[in-house]
Amino acid sequence: MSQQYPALLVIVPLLSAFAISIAGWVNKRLCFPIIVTALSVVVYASIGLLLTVLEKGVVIYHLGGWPPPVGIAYYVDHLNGLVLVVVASVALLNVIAAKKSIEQEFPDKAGPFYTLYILMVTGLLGIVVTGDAFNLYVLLEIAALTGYGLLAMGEERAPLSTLNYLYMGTIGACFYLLGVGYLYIVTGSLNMVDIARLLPPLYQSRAVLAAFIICMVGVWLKMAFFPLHAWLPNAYTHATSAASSLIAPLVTKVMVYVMIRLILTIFTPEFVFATLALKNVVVWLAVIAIVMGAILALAERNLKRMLTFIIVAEVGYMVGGAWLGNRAGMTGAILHIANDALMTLCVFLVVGNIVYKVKGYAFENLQGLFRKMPFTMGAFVVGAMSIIGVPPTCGFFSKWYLILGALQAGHYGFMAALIFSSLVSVVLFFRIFEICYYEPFSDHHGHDHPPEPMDEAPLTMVVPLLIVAVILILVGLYTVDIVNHIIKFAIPEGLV
Amino acid sequence: MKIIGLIITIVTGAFLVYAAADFPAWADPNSPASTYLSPYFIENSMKDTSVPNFVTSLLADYRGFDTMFETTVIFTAGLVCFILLRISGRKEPETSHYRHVLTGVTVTLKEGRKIPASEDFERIDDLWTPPDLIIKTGCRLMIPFIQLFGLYVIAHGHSSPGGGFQGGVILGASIILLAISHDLRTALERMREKVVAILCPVGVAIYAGTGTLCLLLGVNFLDYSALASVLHVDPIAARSHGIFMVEIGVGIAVMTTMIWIYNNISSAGKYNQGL
Amino acid sequence: MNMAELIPALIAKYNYWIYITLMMIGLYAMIAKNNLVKKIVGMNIFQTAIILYYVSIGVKKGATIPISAGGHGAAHEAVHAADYLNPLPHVLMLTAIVVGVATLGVALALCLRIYNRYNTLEEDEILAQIRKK
Amino acid sequence: METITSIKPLLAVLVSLLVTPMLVSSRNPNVREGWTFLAAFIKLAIVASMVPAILQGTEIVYTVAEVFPGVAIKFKVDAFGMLFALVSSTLWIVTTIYSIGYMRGLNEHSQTRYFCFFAIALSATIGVAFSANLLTLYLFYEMLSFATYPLVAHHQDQEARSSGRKYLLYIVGASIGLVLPAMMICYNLTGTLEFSKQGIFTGTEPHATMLVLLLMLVLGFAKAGIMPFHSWLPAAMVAPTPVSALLHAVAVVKVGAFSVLRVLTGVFGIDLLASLNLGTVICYIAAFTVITASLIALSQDGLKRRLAFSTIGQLSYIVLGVALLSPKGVIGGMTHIAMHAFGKITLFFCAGAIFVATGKKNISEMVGIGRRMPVTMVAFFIGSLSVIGLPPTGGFFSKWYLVQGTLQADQWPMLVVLLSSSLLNAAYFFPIVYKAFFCTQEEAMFEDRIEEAPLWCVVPLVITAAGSIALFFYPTLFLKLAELATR
Repeated sequence: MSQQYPALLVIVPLLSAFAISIAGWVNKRLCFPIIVTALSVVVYASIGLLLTVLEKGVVIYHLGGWPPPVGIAYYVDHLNGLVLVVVASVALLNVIAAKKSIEQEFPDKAGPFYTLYILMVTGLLGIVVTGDAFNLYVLLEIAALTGYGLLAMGEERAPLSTLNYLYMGTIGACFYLLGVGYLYIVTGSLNMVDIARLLPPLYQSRAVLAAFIICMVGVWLKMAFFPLHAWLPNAYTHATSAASSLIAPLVTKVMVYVMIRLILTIFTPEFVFATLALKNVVVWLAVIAIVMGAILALAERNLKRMLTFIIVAEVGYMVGGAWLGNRAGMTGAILHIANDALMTLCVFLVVGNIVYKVKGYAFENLQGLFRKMPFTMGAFVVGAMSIIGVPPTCGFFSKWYLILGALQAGHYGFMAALIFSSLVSVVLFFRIFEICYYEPFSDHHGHDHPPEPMDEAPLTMVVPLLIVAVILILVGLYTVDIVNHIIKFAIPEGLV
Repeated sequence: MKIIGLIITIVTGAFLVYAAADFPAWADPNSPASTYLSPYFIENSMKDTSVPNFVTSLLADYRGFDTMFETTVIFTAGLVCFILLRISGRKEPETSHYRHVLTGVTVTLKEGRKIPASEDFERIDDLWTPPDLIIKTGCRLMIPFIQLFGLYVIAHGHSSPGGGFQGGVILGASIILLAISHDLRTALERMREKVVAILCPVGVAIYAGTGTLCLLLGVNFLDYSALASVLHVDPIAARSHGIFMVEIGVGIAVMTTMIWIYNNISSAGKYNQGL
Repeated sequence: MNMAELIPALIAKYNYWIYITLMMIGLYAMIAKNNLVKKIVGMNIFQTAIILYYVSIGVKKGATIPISAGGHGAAHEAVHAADYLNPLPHVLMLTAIVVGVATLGVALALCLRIYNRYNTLEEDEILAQIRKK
Repeated sequence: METITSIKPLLAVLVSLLVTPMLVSSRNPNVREGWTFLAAFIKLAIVASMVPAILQGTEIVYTVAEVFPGVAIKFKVDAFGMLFALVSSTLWIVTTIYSIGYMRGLNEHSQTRYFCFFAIALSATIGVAFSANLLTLYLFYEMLSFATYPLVAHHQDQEARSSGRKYLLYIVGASIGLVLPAMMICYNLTGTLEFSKQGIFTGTEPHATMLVLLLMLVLGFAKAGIMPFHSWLPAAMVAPTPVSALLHAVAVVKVGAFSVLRVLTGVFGIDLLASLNLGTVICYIAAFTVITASLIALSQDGLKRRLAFSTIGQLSYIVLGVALLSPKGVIGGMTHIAMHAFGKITLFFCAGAIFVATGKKNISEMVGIGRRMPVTMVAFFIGSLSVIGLPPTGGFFSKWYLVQGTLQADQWPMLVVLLSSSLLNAAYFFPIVYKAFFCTQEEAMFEDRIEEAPLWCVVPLVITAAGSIALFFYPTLFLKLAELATR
């Protein structure tokens, strides 16, 4: 069975999606067990796959038995092995945590919701696992369409913001498709490794340059890289908590993965960093992204929206790290994919719990939450520390590698931007802690505190959250292993 | 906004034109695209899958995996339209109108009373317009032939343009035509919402299931040659049959999705008489 | 280069000029139009342009549609690649078309939702309504 | 020197961390305080149990996890760390007694939170004391910053919150803005962050780089209150007095000074600093701080604020002593951590006791208070003696060594600074004591009867006062540790 893991990763959730959508019409109570089992299988398969990769090296799976480039092949190396595990486990933890709020927010449409949910996971897993440039586009669209569906089911403004997301997302996907078309017209192939083999003689061709830039712009649109980020905050803010806590951690990170895959596998680092003169331009764009994201987040008076701007800044981290063009920076970017997915999940689950109990996420809704929901807020503190970058939470360690990369590349602007955004996040989060802790406060020594009774979210929501919080610290402590055993091999030797 | 749009458009366009300089000329037989992979498909399609229509073999076998997700995209779209628009658990309006078909007398019932379903009465809404007899009859005549042709297109996809998508769309169009020429309720009587909503995933599941069957038979996903042992034919014919099976699945999925999307959008999820 | 070479060069690649023009029309509509449905129309033009581009890749001089002339009986006789169009772009574009349809459906559904809520599809009016609250 | 691996350092750090759940869960205050005491005593016991080994010149090492190639979260107990750990874990017990008296005396709100973060802060302090490399030190330093924030802002009113913000802004801002990049640069240059006597640098790095790094690291540990990063300290005096006492006279500020000393001795190394002649730079910054702080202290009327500025000055003594780069000076700086701790905590306890008993905060309102609270004021007198550095108190020894250090390094200006600032210290302490006891009847603001603060408050300050005197007669332990650290 183990050689079928790559197929299982996508097939199991796909088939279970159909099962769920049928069960939604027959017997609603079946939906949740099915989705949980399916996702558990996926987690199991992804971990198994990663172990196989660590043990035997790259795993290649020929779909339909056709060897590439004739057929479509799955291509799993250390890079996407890691991302697969992250995606799968985030999806599983989140669906367990989101059960209550899904039932609360749309009791009658739970079945379709779960179907979209797991289809989205299928799409994301497919994007990560595939080795075929066009297949990636199809799965991109699956992830996008399900995402529109999930996001649009939110507040009354959700459809409008989702429609804007749809416009931008479609342009992005189409740009990617066009880029693939350019590659196809010059190479005649669609398989990533095969294209990489055919490209070197064509590095000077305008068409290849155009293909690269168009693909990049498309992917940047999808990952909300700063000038192209306009769709993200509204779309994520107005979505239901169950949807946003799936999409916010995963979609942008998977897009960053696609970008790194484009840089490392299809257009090799030699081309991207040596032939093109874009390196510094993009890193400076990332600097702007980080700074603007931080500043815009400062302007928000609403927790969820503030977090979305933090995501914009974090995207800047990863793009910048990947484009520094040295090993440390790339390591930081890849590590940050995993870490950022986890910490974003953590804080968005917290928002979910708060919305479930308090029915709101504006700052004034947060008063006295430390007494009301101690466990949720405890996890929130861990997540915040991770975003600020305080050891031993994992956020610190990816930031470490990013800064190291900036130093080695001699790019002090990027380093300064990272430091700056950490400082800003300190302000952001302690502003919130003050509200949650000290308000409603009274002016003489706060003696007459109305002691709110503890009113914590249900166990199924709190336990996964605490698990995530613990993972944040464990990942931090085991960073060196992740780097030495996985990421080291994910980056080609050529990149020093 | 217009200015910005203009600038962006011009810049992008100029960039694309600049890039196009290195492209092969139109219809150049020696372009890499035409010389690298496509010869393999053209020359081996018959040998590998015994399907004369290279597009079909490529679509459903060489790149069958893409096509499976393509079908999933369709299903997703239907599902999203449903989940966004369908107004569920909505109670009937206070007054409901019924029209006596023969005399054309309209009866209006209060307090949500109903007339037991009968041939003589048809339920109508406020925005009801008298249907055109010619159109009704004409469509009634055409629909069976349209559906028959749809089935033909699906079945004959192997050796002529066509296949699951095209046939499925035609089949869906026939039902939609019914809904347009009469009204949505009539169409829904022929094809209930639940049937649509269940057939749609079933269609895709047929596709994925075929692939999984191969996987269970010990080869890679979607490697139809494994079906040989089940169908008792040689592997090449087995591929051809496998392609046919998935085409059927595609047909069902596409047809139902078309209907599903139309039902939800045309009635804004109310499932009343529609357009 | 002078006119004598430029003109044939332009003509030889007219398919690219067409797709670029169409694509830019679509892009402009998506950016500059105020009406949500018009934006969707622009989006479709945009996608169609790409489809045209792909299909134009598949064309070959002196080749016919990619269906074996002999039909089922012709399994034995050799097939010459030069005689048939490149089938791959057609397959890819079948996918792209389907994706386009799906996106269109979702976009229209969203528009319906928006219209039911705000009774207009003009973006600025909607934003004005939102700001009022 | 040989090293032994033992988990004791980790336990010493964790014990007060692990007790927090008990504190949160215990409903009855007495049970809660019981847990605190238990943790405090266990901690002291673990720390003390390591003393003999250290005195034999061995080092105790424990590695938790390697997080980067060449850098691990690692504990190393050496003489200097032990000195600091011993002081803070001893004073924690005393302060706990005092806190109970103080908090209950004023029936403060949310005491559970107070004791929890107090415990966390203590583990962070011990963690800093025992950390074996810059990363671990940074980790616990940040932990301490965040753990003390709720204590500083304890009163939750507008003033407390604003000074809490100021506290975070200075401390965290400096550490993330200066220490983190400096640490990264060190790692990028040398590939390691381990503390070692001869420092981590090869000495081949450009002089300018070293100077910048030195300044970033020394100023970055803003808890040391070196100017211009000092003004959080007076602001943080809004905290309840026990907090000021332990955290702002002992734990927090000393952690800052300790970190700076670690940087000077462990990261750069005395010899390198001497060869690059960077010590004098720090000397002058510290000297400036000493004089300025003392002058400002003179003008303060709020007792705690005056103490705060005195603390700023005294901290710079510690830095100054080490920056002299002469053996005696280093010993003086290190022992001053201990001596000043005992002296200054006594003073803070007295301030708190006065506040509990009379509600007075300003010096101008304390004329004749000696008759009302003789014990407290005598203790205050002893404490001030120790801070000024006069026998018969422990403060004398550290001052003595500092002076000898200046001579050894023949830094005459520094000698002048030390002596003049001692005079200033006397100038801002003795008037308080004098006014407290010797004033005419009509000046006296308190009617003539003895009324001390509650026993829980008085006992600790007596203990610490006695401690500072005891340190005059038995200073050997701390001196020996300091000598070991400098050897």
